[in-house]
Amino acid sequence: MEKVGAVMVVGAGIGGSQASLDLADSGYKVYLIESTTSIGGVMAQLDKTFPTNDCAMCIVSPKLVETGRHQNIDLSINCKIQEVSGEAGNFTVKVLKKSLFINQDKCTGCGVCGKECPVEAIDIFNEGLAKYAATSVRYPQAVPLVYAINKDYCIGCGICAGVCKAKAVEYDLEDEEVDLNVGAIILSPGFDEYVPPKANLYGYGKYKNVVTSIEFERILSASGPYAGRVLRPSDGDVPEKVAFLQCIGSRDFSGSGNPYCSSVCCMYTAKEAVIAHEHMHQIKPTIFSMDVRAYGKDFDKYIIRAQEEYGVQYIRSRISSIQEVPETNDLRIRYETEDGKVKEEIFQMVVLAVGFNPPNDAKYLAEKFGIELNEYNFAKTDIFNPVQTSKPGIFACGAFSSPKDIPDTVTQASAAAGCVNQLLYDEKGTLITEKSLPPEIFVNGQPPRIGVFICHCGINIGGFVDVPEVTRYAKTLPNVVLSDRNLYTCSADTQTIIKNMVKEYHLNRVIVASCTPRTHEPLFQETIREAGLNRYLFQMANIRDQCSWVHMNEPEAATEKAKDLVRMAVNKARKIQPIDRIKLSVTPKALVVGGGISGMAAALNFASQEYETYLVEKQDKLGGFANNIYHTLEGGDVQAFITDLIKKIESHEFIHVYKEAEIENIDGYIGNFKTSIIYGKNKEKAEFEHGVVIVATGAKEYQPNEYLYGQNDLVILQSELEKILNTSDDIKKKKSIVMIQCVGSRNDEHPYCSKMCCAEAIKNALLAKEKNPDVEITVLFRDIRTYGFKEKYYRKAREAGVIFIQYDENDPPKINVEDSELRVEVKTARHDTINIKSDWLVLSAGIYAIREENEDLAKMLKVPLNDDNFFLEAHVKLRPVDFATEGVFVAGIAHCPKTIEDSIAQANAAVSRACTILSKEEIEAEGKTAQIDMSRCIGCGMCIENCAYNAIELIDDRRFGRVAYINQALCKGCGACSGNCRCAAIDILGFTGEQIFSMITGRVS
Amino acid sequence: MSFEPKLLGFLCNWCSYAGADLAGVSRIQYPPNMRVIRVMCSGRVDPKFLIQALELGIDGVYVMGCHIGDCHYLEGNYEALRKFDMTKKLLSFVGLDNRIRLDWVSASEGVRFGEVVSKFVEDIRALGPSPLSRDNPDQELLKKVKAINMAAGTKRLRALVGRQRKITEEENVYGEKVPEEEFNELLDTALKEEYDRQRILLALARDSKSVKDLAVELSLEPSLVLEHMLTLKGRSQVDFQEIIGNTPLFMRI
Amino acid sequence: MSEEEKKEENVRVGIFVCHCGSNIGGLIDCHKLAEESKELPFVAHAEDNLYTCSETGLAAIKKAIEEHNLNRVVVASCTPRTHEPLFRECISEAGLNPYLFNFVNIRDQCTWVHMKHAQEAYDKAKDLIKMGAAKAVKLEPLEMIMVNITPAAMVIGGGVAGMSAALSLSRQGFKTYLVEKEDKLGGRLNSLYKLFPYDIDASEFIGNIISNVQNAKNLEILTSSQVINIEGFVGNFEVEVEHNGTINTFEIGAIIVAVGSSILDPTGLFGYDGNKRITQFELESKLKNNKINQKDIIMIQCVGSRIEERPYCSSVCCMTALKNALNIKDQNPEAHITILFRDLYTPGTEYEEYYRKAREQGVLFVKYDPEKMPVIEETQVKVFNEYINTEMTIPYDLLVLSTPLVANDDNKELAQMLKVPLEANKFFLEAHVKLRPNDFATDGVYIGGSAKWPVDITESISQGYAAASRASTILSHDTIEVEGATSCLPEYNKSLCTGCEVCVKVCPFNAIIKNEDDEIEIIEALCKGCGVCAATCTNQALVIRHFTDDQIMSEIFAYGGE
Amino acid sequence: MTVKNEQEAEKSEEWEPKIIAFLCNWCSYAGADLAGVSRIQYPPNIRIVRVPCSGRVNPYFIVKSLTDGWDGVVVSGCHPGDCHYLTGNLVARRRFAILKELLEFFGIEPGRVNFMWASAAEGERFAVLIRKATKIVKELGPNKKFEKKW
Repeated sequence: MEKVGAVMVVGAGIGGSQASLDLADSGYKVYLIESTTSIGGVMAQLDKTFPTNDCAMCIVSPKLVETGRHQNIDLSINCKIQEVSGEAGNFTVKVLKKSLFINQDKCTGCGVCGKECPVEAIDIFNEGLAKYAATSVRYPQAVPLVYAINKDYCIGCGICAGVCKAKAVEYDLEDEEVDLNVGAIILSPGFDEYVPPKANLYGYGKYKNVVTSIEFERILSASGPYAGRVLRPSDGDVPEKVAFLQCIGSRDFSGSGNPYCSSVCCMYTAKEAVIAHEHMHQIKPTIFSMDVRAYGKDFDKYIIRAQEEYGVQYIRSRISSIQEVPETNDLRIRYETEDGKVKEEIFQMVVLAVGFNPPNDAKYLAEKFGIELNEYNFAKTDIFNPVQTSKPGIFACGAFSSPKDIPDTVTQASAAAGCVNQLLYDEKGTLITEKSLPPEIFVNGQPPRIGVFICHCGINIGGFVDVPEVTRYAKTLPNVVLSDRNLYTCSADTQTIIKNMVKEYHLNRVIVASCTPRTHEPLFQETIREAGLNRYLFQMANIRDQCSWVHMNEPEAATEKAKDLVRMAVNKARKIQPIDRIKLSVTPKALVVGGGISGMAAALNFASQEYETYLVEKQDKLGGFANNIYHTLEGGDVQAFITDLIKKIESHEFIHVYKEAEIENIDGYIGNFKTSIIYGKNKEKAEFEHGVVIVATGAKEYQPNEYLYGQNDLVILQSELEKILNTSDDIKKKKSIVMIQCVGSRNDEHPYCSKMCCAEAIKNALLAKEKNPDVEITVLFRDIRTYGFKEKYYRKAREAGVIFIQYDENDPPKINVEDSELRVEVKTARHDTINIKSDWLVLSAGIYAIREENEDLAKMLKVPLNDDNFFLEAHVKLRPVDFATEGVFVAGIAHCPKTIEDSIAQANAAVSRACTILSKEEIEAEGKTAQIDMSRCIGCGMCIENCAYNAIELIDDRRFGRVAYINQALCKGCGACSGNCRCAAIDILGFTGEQIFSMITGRVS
Repeated sequence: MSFEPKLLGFLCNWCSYAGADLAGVSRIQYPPNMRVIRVMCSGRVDPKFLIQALELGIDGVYVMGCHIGDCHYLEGNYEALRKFDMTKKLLSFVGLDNRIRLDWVSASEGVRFGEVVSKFVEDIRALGPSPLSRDNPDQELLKKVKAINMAAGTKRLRALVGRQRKITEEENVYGEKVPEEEFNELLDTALKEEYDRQRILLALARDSKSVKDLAVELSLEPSLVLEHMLTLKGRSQVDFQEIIGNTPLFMRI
Repeated sequence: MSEEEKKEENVRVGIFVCHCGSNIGGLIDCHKLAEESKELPFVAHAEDNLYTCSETGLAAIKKAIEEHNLNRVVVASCTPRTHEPLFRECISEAGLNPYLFNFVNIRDQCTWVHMKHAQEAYDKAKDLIKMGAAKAVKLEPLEMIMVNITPAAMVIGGGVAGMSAALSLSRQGFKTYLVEKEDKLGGRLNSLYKLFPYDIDASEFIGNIISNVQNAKNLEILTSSQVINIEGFVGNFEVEVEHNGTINTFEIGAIIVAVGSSILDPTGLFGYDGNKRITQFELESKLKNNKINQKDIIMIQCVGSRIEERPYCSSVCCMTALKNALNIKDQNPEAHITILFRDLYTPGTEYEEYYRKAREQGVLFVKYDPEKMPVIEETQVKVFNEYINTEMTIPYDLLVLSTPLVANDDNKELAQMLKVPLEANKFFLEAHVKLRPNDFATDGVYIGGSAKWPVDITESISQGYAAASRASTILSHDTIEVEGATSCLPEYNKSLCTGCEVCVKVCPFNAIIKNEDDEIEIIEALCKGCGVCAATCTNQALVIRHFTDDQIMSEIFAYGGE
Repeated sequence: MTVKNEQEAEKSEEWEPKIIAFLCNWCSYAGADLAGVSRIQYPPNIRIVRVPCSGRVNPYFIVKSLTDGWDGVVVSGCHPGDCHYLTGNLVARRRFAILKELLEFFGIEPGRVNFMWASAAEGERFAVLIRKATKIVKELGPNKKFEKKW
């Protein structure tokens, strides 16, 4: 069967969007299919994200806009999958595009229809906290910004069609069925949150002030119904004491909930508590939790900050009841404290941290796509490749395969894209078309001839701003040769008008005064480019979002403002010049640093796409730390897996393996790196050029000096125990084993959680019990962090008789040696002291990154490390495998502690990100970059300090001596360098000082 | 002296006004309590006319039009019926719904005109003076009626009642007929909501108040007040002002 | 509203209270009324007259207008329904716009009906004058609207109704276009055999009419032609007609719809096969072409009519069955004919006579019960005879089904073009069942023949003439005057209008449209001024002239007190 | 505007300040858009100049605005930590802290120059901050320290 260079992505949340962007950037045609009417999924509903408290909308919306307008992405909303046939490489999917009753091509998203709709329906995006019209858009920044009629609520009164100036409402618009031919499919339908049943002990649905966490998220949101004020639904008061209850519908083996851990609730609850307090300082949050599972990068630090800086109180308890106090609508919570006392406390509001369910249509999707689900109805995935479903050619990413947070979702999305690359690499670029454009008209040196197009936007602008007056005014401004107005400047026919006008009036600058450049600038830039003008000879004046809409009651002042804005745009337009985007050639080869599992997975992926790959390993043997691991908790045979992997790597024609190697130097930048290494026993030298770098250097197991490790042979590490269990029968002679968790983790020196140790301990405990059912195993822990489906093994271990005792970090277990016997003394939560005789004391040692080892590489690559010496990615949430420095990516434990399958996913993700570069012969750099006037530069180096992208360095220039040099390939054009340049030597193309001054001054009377 | 009701009548030009004239020509005697405003069609009678009249303390308002099917303007009286029903529903919130009445009187029904007017006078007399009568209007009630008056002017209610007949009796834009009960349910909800919202706006006319204050003042569920407040905020009619202690105050814009 | 106030400052109202002999003055003190009226706001003059409608009274009004510089006039007397035109003309002669007049009815609705309550009647009259004066203050001058009439008519449908209408109009001298879908005129009649009740030969009859039409002056026949678009309004329609792929546009003053009806396809009913079991219509063709040889003939009435799906009586089938039965008997006296019926509809003496004749000739009538439908077998019909309460078995070799006339499939399209309504069975719906049987609510569009309802030839012809007569009432004028008190969207309210089109949909006269500039526009020629739109307008932007919200509110306030 | 008119304008209570606002493209500009989409009303005194990042705002832009006669200046960027360019707003924050002291030293009322953070989701906050800034500048009265250039 012939392979097809197109990919279908089902579900356009953050995962689906990321996968689509990766693939589209790598030269595949992408069909992005979304069931709701806008993309962005749950992330768009969030206020802030942990652990950085980033504003969710700020970081997600540029990504969504990019997804919405990418020329290789064909986005369809309001869709349903009907039928799937074919196999890996060539699938045919029948998709039902349900009618929106509003013509997507005509709708300008102005929202008048929603405003005039007499029907009020429940606002689902705001979780029912507010009301919405039957004609609506999910949220104001939605992509695509088109309204849809919800036929369930619509009474067919016809008012929306009447008020729509764009004539976009079409009640006879019918559902449409299309067959899409794709080579691979990525499923990213996300999750649905657990909804507490009506009669529940938490009073949800009964008491108004009991809300779910996702509802609370909307309450927190600045764009939510309460505009970011934290108010309780019963009476709109600010709740002083807010209780957060963890594990609602999670880790629930008896009730209506799910047995697994939903992985993210501990963190989002901490975030919600922190943000609530940040929004309203009078709020005092209390979190009732079982184990606090802050296992991710920088998560534990966040919990500590929540407690110390924001006064969030943690109580380790599952509450026993909630009662409403009728007069006040407050809530009385009864709970048992750790030391067994029953307490009662009054709260003004209660937030239920609800867990993740598989998506409601999981079974439907599984049936249609012919994939298997796991025991919890999430997508079943390969044990070592968490994005591979049971059917070849179909991949899953994000919460569809297991509950996970945003960075893990984004990583998996890229990983899925990486796997698609492996499958379809030779069909890359076959289904995308490049537009042919006329040559650019040469305008340098010619006097500006400006055309101004002013948009009525139906009544959105024209209703409040006197558009004819502004048009007349614009005509009087210097260099303006044409001033015209349109009902909708963005409509297709107006684009033709603009093109004709450019020709007729010989325009060489075009201004559109209408909505916001954030959504519409690319459209108009494309138009003038088609008319032969350079894209940058365009300016936009925002007279709608920032003028007519916000000054509806002052039409005269709004008109004045619109005139000013147009004038400022004209002033700037007179100063703008064409900008040529720099093109850089790309060396289609990759360097992978580190030959552990992550590095090998990445190298193999590159190589199978026929990219020449250099794999550099410090040791004399590939495999890294995985060489010490025998099985995963879930039972995967690690040894067999890596043996096979090593064999493939070493025999692959496109992979060059360098062992016992050390990197001497890395030079260059994205697409054009040059690396020299010394390798092998004989210290040979090698040098090669490559386009991208993947950092997969891993980390080390902590070598404890506490708990008598190294002093007493009976004290061993988990990895040592694992080896013993797997290679001998020594366990059969033992009566009692004690394990201590968090050795070298979550302390002052290493404040993070090493993530794997809990699973490791339980894995070994279960194996020990299997081999010797009589052995008594006691695990001393702080929190058991068997997140996700690993919870099952925690329960299994308890059922197998493993004893779990919590200890206090401030009062750790004591080890006494009596008669060469180990005795472990530990204080329980109820303040009893227990003494356990132990044949082996097994320490769960954490994972350490060593600064000395990582620092050199970080410096060579100009990438940062975090406080814990792990590599720091570009953005914690949305760019988890990228570095701020382009062309460099991170995978595996070098980034932070993670499991084998997560490491493999990240490796594939890194490859996918890298392929967006390698797949192109040349890449276009941003045009609006910083420029340096070397004659003015004094070489002070201030700019270098301020550049977040390491785009600036000092060079010795033949004429000017030591001056700053800006690498155009790396510069993003933020302008931080320019703002601080004491000698005004740096300017930003597109935002030059001259241009901005022209806007500040040049006011005419 | 017995109470003499002060009544107002809206008569359509073609049937009821002619009927009233016929009563005169035939010297039919009926009580002189009602003053007449001539309109071309009963469909012209805006709900606001009736509410405004009651707000001014008039004891009763009569709307008369041609019999169904006889309308000089074909369908005007069907529309009148819908608007009247809505007005009645709105007024039922304050128990004034029995002070308005709709009847069909043809040009030939002079006798009947006299009869129905007499009956109306009697009925209103039995009800007693309007609680809003000029001498001593019930201020609380007056506020509520003002809210009703404002509600009748909201575009949401006007849009619903304006389209009600066509989409329940003929077809909506999808060529479907919306069942009468379904529509009424929707309309009833809208009536109550808009009434409550206008009351909130009125209560905020002078100074800003909290949700709880408003709930007590208007005897509404605080959660409902909050919900309305959000809708009004969406319509740019109210806004948050400040938070006193833990209680946010809302103001009218 | 400072402009408004300024305007009001100059308002000078004159009030004239009529004694109407003793009709008013006999009960209440008109002089006192007039005197007290002087206290009302903006009233510059008030007087009482014995008969305001008399020459003296009218002269007094004119004089007062001049002397007191009045610009609003209120007459309190009888009823506007009879006397308003008179007073309007009067003030018009005195140089005032006729709409600056307001009438207060203190006789028919006051003194005459409260004869035993003089004081109360006085109070009522006083209130009414106060209200009338308050409205008068707010009155504004209006112009009557003149609409030019194109003296041409178009008749859609070249059947007997359409041809009758076209002939009638063209003979009156109006340019008339007759549009027929088929390639020849005549419609349904072309396939009939004889016509009841006088057994006239159908082709001869229709041939005469067609030749009259073809020879008529002023009459243009457009066969194989179809109306594809209609724009405009009374007196000024633009009709696009397609003929063999070319489109011609006609300027038309009035349109007559005479598109006729169709015959129900009875497939699936009573074993219809078009051969042994046929429709009356097919029988008619057979009769026309050759003799009917079959001996045992059964006719079944009400096939597909008077049922739940099609609840109406098609009104012509009984007569057709009788006619055809007699025709068969004529051709073949040996034939046994049985008519299975539910109720026989033979109104009028002539038709009833026809029924008697059929019975005399031996046609057998069997009444069946719709609950116990006749069962059709290969060669016989089993039917439960209600009268004798037994099941009968009747043999047949020809079964004839009396199927009803049904509305044409394309009626909906035409109705949308004309903006006229259809009734539940998709026939055209006239303006008023009793009083305006051949009008539509839309001015300038008329209806005749079975496009409205199944009718026979006689009725079709008279309806065709009727429609033509109604059309000529428009066409015979160069211009028509349309009521000035129409709805409007004043300039100052334009910003209020959201364009929701609720008014467009609520207007019974289709007088409100969204124009090319996407703005609400009232076609004043079509507006009757009922005011439903203003009472409906979601943003209270529409104003109904002469009955504005402001004017009515001022009346309410004048009565209720500010 | 002639001098006389100007004086009259100052005297009258109708005087409205003209404020120039430099908004970063990714957060504050988007926040201002959201205020628009949500129809949140604020005074029409500001004129917005879009810059890629608050870090782009050279202190000289602010000085130039004041010397050119704008009555007030607003600079708004992403919240610290949210910068699209990673650290641009932190650079800006440090820079403006110094600038503010410097302006005060020059005798310019501190209220004329307002630095603020508004995210893409904070349409309402944006409006509130603009209201506040407009009020402050309005109370300060016209910027008379510098000769008007127009």
